[in-house]
Amino acid sequence: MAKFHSTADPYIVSRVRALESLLMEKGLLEPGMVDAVVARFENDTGPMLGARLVARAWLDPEFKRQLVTDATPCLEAFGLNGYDLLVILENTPDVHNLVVCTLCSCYPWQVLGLPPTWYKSPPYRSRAVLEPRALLAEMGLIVPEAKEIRVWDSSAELRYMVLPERPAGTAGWSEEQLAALITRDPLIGVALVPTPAGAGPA
Amino acid sequence: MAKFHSTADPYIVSRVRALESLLMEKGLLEPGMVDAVVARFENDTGPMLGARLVARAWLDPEFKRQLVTDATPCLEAFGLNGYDLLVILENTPDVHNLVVCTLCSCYPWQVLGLPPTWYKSPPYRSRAVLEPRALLAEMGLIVPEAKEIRVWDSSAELRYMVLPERPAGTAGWSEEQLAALITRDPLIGVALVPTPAGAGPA
Amino acid sequence: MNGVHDMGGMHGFGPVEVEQNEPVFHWDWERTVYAAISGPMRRGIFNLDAFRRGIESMEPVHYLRASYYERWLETIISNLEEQRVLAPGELDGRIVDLTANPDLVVVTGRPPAARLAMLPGFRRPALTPARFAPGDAVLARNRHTAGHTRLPRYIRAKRGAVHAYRGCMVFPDSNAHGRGEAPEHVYSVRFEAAELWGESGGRREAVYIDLWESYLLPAEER
Amino acid sequence: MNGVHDMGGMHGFGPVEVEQNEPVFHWDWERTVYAAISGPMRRGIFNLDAFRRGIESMEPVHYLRASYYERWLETIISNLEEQRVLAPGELDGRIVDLTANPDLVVVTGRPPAARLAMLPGFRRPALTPARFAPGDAVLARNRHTAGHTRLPRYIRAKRGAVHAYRGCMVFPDSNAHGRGEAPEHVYSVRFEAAELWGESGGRREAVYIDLWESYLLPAEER
Repeated sequence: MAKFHSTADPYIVSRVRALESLLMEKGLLEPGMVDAVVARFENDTGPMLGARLVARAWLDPEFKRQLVTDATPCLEAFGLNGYDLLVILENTPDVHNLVVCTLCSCYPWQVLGLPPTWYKSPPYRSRAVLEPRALLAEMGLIVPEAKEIRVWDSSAELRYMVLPERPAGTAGWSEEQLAALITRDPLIGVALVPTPAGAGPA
Repeated sequence: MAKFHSTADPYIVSRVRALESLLMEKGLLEPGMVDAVVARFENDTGPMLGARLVARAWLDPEFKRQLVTDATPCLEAFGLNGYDLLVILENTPDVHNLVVCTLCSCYPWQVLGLPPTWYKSPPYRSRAVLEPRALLAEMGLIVPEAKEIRVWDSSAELRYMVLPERPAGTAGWSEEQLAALITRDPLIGVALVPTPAGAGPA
Repeated sequence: MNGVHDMGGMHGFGPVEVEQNEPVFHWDWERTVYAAISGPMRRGIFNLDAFRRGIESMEPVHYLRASYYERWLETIISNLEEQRVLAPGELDGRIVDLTANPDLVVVTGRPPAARLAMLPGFRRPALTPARFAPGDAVLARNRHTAGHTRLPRYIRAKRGAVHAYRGCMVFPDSNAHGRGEAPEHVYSVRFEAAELWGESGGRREAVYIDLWESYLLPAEER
Repeated sequence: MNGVHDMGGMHGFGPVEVEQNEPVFHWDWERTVYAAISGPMRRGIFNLDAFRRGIESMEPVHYLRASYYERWLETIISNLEEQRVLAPGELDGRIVDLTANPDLVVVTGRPPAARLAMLPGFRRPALTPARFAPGDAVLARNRHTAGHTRLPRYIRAKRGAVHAYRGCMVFPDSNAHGRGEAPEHVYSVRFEAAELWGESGGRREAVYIDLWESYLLPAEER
């Protein structure tokens, strides 16, 4: 894992410290700004908003129709105003969607938080477009040959989030219960939302 | 220059020493074999044979015709027997030839000796096929826009050597005199054979 | 730029390695770097496209060895130096000063005047009608610029079909080099795996990618 | 294999740096590595295509950082280990032994029996007639194998014209993987720069490259 991993290399740390002090001196970074800027990711680390959008879409057909057509009003319903670059990709029995950014690491952080390191790593970026089925199998998701895989390469400022299929065993669940079941990986397209332990058929 | 350069890294040296001793133990390397194998390159480091082929071709039209058609008999005239993979590329007033190997570093060492480091480096390998004219200009050779550049990417076992144009100021020169004027770079295609200092018009 | 950052379709990087329970940041310096872009960007010192250009311009081995936030650090520094907000040697000088005196007190300065009146967001009014419509067959241009581009190599000279119109947006190939926003229509284009990868492409697989209008030609032209 | 070794057309590696009066070898260990391939190759332990495959299989950063003869060293070791001529850990063990005892006396052993009756050279008799002739319009296949190939990315799916027939030769894509020599006809094919690089290609520039028959299709097919 070390290969693509972060480091506390003293040279890097010294450069960052020097840069920070110069930016403050030049009025480009204010005291307390680092904590303020990163607070939302550190306090709200998971794909909270994404999970809530999906949970509501599973329960409310009209919300879902709106979400996959134009997500902007749906985001406003959850307090994220004026963001018109999110595109929701609906998984179906025939289509599985997968999100990548081959050129850098674009990611829908507005709804999923900051991306995990593997999403930003050369193995994921290089292979997702060339051999998505093999890559997903390696990551634990077998997509049947009969199902189409659509890979979305985030080359512009549009951001993509997958609307996964609702798992069996969740009939009658509330929006909050459903949202708690939804983790990050299915919203990128590298996993399914799991059927709850002990659930019978839907 | 350090970027693509050789190294005496102690770890590498220790691996080579261990490999050498294991190969000797297994009968795959004999004492004295290293000196014997590299002797020809260390004692005959320049593009000796290439220079002699070119000098003779400049003086003997029939030899040149044979050289550019099928170099094998010409090589035999200089003691290299049975090598039938060399192709000679004739520069003309209309065509300039350039040799590269983008995938590794294939090189006509039978006639030019071992390749220089720059030939094996990423800058040369990457740029020769995409922007040969700019690359050659950087290396000091301006190829006029009107002249076609043919880049030969040595992807198979064929090996390529350029037959450069004979410079002005060499009328009446002997084969030995001409051969001494011919250095490695014009035979790769990254330079011209220079007009001798003090020479008048041909 | 045909750089090592343009990774779509490469082999050889090995398996995807997942860190369980990964923290948002691994080190304090990563938090600082994350926050350091916002001041310069809000003041118009560099834009997001120039930020990406700076990352792509890293020496290839450095790029591949660097962690994600190391790349951010490099491009922040190189962009600030390009824009003369950092003088040559200023950063190294400060490293020396801080090493000699770790408790060096930094006086917080007043922000510089904004350089450019940067418009918010990426959408811009369209000045020309869109050339393509959903369903149109298109051919991605075979263009190998040494500058910044968002047209990856694996898409070039391939045929696809317009899936959706995305709006008119700032053009990175221009904006990254300080040559203006030059907005263009953007389209989501679908490319079949068999078109991109030939016999190596999977069955029932396709890539969707957002491409600016000048990256595209009608499929008839070639 | 779409690896970092496949460099044709890449940007970002900087200018060509020429070392004046470069020696044939810079260090003694390079001489040893140069000579070390001949014994194993003559005994059929690995062939030139497997040798190249071993280099291409290096981790990308390692490949880019390594000097030319470091790459040779890596592929010699990995090929000898693949072929069980070196046991797992044997090389590291010898490093330890030599560190402990630099004057370790090595007994020269007897050469092993040849593994394969390797035929000399690369040319082989043709079993089928050549499919193409000089002047034929051809299309390079768009094939992205994870294995060894001598069809570089920048040529794939491009149209060219056969310049010359080169003979029937051992096929690297097979031979590199121990799947036999599977000889094929080889052709020198000319590709115009405008075909390879579109508008970025130079005028009056062309690339000639030697391609095996199965890399090519008649230009009509697509």
